[in-house]
Amino acid sequence: MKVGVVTFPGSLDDHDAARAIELAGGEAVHLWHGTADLQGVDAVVLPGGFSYGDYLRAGAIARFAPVMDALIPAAKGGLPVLGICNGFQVLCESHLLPGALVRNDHQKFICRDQKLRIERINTAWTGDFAQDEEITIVLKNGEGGYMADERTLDLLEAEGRVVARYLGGNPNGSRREIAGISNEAGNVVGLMPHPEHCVEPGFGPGLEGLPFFTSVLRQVVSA
Amino acid sequence: MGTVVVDVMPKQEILDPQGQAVVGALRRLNLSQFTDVRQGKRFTLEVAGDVTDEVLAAAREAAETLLSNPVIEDVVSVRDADAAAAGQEDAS
Amino acid sequence: MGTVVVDVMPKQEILDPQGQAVVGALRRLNLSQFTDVRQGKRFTLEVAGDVTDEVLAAAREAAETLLSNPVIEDVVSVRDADAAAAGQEDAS
Amino acid sequence: MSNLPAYKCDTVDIASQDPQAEQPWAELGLKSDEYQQIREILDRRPTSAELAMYSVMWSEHCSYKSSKVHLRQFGDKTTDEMKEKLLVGIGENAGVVDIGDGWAVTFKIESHNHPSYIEPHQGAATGIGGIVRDIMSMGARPLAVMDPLRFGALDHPDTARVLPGIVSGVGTYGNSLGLPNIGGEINFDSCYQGNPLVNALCVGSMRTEDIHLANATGVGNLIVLFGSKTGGDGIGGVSVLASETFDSTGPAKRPAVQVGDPFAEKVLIECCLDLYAADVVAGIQDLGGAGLSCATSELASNGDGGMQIHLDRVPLRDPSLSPEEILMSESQERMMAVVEPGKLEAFMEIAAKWDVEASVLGEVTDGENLEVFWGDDLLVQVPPRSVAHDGPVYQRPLERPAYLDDLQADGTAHLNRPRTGDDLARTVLDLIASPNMCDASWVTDQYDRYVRGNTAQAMPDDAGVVRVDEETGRGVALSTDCNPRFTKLDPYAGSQLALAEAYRNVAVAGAAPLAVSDCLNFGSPEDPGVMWQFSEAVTALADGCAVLGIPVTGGNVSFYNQTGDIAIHPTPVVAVLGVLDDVAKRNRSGWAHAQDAIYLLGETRDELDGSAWAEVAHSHLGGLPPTVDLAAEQTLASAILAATDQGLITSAHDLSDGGLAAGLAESVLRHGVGASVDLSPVASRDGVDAFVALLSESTARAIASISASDAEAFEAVLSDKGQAFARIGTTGGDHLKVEGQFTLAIEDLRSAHTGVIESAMSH
Ligand SMILES: Nc1ncnc2c1ncn2[C@@H]1O[C@H](COP(=O)(O)OP(=O)(O)O)[C@@H](O)[C@H]1O
Ligand SMILES: [Mg+2]
Repeated sequence: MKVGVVTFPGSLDDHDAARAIELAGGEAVHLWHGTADLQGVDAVVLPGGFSYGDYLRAGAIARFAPVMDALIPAAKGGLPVLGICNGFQVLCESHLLPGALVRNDHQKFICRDQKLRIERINTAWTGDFAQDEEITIVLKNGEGGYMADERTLDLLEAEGRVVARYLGGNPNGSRREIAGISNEAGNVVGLMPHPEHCVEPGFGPGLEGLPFFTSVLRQVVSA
Repeated sequence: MGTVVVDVMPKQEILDPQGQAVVGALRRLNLSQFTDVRQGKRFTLEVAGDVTDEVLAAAREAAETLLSNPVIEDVVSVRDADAAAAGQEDAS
Repeated sequence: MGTVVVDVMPKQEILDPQGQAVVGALRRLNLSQFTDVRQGKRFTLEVAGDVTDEVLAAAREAAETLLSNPVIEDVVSVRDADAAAAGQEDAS
Repeated sequence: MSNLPAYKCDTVDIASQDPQAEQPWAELGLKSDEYQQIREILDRRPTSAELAMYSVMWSEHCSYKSSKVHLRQFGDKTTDEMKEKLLVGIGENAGVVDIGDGWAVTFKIESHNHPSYIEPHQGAATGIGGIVRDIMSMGARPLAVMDPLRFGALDHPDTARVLPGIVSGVGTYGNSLGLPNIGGEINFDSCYQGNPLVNALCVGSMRTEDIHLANATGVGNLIVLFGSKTGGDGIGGVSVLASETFDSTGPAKRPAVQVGDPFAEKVLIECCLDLYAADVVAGIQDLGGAGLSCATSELASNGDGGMQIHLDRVPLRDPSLSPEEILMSESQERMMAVVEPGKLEAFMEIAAKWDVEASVLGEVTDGENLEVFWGDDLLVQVPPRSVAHDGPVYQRPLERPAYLDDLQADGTAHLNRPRTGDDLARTVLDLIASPNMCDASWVTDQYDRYVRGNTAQAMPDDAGVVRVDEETGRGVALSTDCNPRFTKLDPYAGSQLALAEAYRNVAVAGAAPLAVSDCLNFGSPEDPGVMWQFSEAVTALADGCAVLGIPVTGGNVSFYNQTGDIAIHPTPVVAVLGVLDDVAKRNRSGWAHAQDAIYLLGETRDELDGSAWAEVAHSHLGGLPPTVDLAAEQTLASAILAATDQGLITSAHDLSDGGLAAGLAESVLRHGVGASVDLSPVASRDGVDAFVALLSESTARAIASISASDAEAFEAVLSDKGQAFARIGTTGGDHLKVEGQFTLAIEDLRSAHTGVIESAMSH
């Protein structure tokens, strides 16, 4: 089972995402931003970090990388894609997911252990959670405020596409406490917090990030 | 050598935390006549030659595809820095 | 209701990594006629009444003390958004 | 060369023909005898480029001219036994130690104080950038950063300007590099009002065979500059950093601040690691203070021949720069490599992969000089050692300050002490709500402590712990410490207390202390009183390290931290690095379970001079700091390490500022598990009352929690090591209860402890 992890210049959590995939039992394949080739992987993680320094807008420049020329059509065709933090921003900039992520309302970078509720489990990345399961994983971002117009937000809610919501206080001003969303089909998920930092005993606040990675492995096997 | 100026502002309906922070700070500086502040971006793009219509068209393309995100921002102006600024607040 | 526009740009001699990143991205979008890009800030400040000379003076003060950091940035313009824009690139 | 901008360059030829030309040596911060010395070295007047180069390289910041005679002790007092694990010692960009299994670790701490006062965000950001490049230049992958910070009073308006900017600068830069921030310090004292201290530490690792050094050897090898383009920023920055006149503007009207580009540095890190892996780098040097002047002269000086450099080949961001300015520019995110000609192509391919610009500036020659050209004009022809290493050395006058006798005589004995349990409870709450002891998460939450997934612990634990080897779990622990109130009262004892505290923190975390780096922040070396403090501090650290058997591997000196005649407290920040064969064994601070037994290790004396209590309750600083007992620190370390090894400890926490009271409150607050404590065994054994037991800052102490079933085994280990201990209570409940004194609800402790910095910053 091969899961690609894209490295853009300025990606930071690519190493962690690859480790998480391996700990979940998959094979991590490093994909380079400059090559429009997905190397036959069964799923892709767009990792956290500051691609191109997040200059201009987070994710705005990475969206035009050659690898995205291959990834965007593949995602539209059903390839499971998880965008974590900066990856979520890239997915929004690429219009694979609606909305945008803006500067935290308190204007500071924030790193803390964050409680979430998993609200959609029929996605490629959340099948191993129970409906409405509450988990605590790492949150760290400077531009994590999820924004969309009311119509889009209503649509996301109506279609059950809010994958995860913040509990215990909104950490960044996201509309309706949204921490993660999916496309209609559920193969593309964007998540602001970092499950890849919560997969190994002794490192990070727990192991509650691991199901994201086991979910996709199971889903790909059964597909 | 010519320069194109591109102005991008957060959409009116989008919360602008930076602008809000500025309002608060202005109040503390006793500059409370300013009731609302919004913070956007201003780009200057240099070209080797003159700012021709083609250059402006290219700049407009850059403004729409890269320099702004239409979900949260509006391009409010794309113009020759040196030209008389009639209609400057007009991106069309 | 009036609006004052304040434009702030990184000083010419100061590194502007944002602008550099945009140049690189434009090149990949085949918009390589733009040889240099600098990214600054554009503020709009709302006042309840008209943009009088006092309001402009206050905006200028805000621009120099809060909206820009004189160590690395220049205020390139403070002006009434609605006024004809003669001398718009002049902060004085 | 016709396509070069037409500068009227001051060349070596012109300098030889026009020996009497007036030169602005004084404006550049040189003393008249230093200028004469340059003329003697060159046997002519320097060219303007040479003058700029010498003036910066001979500045205090680059030449260590006032500190050198003292720093020598670090080398002199390092015994062969201490050198055993030392792979690279003082003198290189950073020291390197052997942590076992073929792993080497390099770490260093540096200051970026003055720039951070002028432009807090960029000053602090480029401070992180600079220390990370030092670590990269050893061939290492940077693993983590730390940031000991010191500010003026928390409620001073300028602190609200300086602190958020510095914190966002440290955060933005380090976070963007993907380096976890695993600790540091936040300390407030009005002595830092006009001189905040921004110290930055970076630690990196490599296989022992992959260590790289900064030397240019091999005639014909190429000198390659790579990274960001060179601009006009920071020209004169070194003068600002180092010169007597704080706001001197340097050779040209260029901004003295550097602006950082963390993205460029992140790419540079990955590019360097690829270059090292491909084995295409023969020598490597970072560019920091004094830019190309420093990099070329240090590389050449450490090599075995000469070097030729062509400035017209430097990629420029600002084409109006003069050759002298190019030589001096402190543009960030640049490195310089020595590359064998046969490996240049491979080098360039890797640089291109990362979109990093690289240009060959020149080569290593068989001559003796560093020669710098602009087109065909020879602008610099100097023996590199004379620039980089053989600068002036001062034996500055020292004098014990006259105020010290009065200060030391003014102890705390006459201050009112809390008498009742209620008084004590209030004292504890005041203490944990005070700026220096309150919850620091407003600051530390702005730092990514998780990135790369190797952080075994970070803030607010006593030491940062990172895994180096993902297979075995081998890793390192680091702590930086200094209590400047103690160093003010007695710089010798205070410096050893800083060393002892960092050592203790590392040991309490379960790591075996191995090596030391230090950042010596002081006032003006021209003040004999400051120079005396400095000399005491260096002597104390060198002596202390010899006793503890851990070498100083490198560090940094920052002088001129003063406003007018008023110097900061002496602030020798000490970083101790320790090793764990498996970071999974580390001890966290704070109680995670109920029903554990709580032990106090070490003995408590009536030592309250200079304490947090004296400051918070009485705004008092006077008397003598607590007794230094390095042997007791070693005993404590060996006892904790032995117990850690046997897996007996559920948590451990070092005691320092605020004594046992702070240790108990912090342990309770960590996970919200309360405790019930009985001080009578301590009181009767040590002859102290409850107040002294709780608030004394006696050293060589720690608290540990142990599963009740392991208590016997734990006590056996302690007895075996000769470690004094007392079982003082049990964890559990919603309160911190001190038998016969007070009971405080965890919520009340928490509400006192949190929000303090936040509310000060939001005014
Ligand atoms: N306080 C100190 N303690 C130990 N070593 C020091 C101290 N200050 C400077 N050094 C060492 O002196 C050497 C010379 O420093 P230098 O080359 O100027 O460092 P930098 O790379 O910071 O410019 C370095 O190896 C540095 O580690
Ligand atoms: Mg160095």
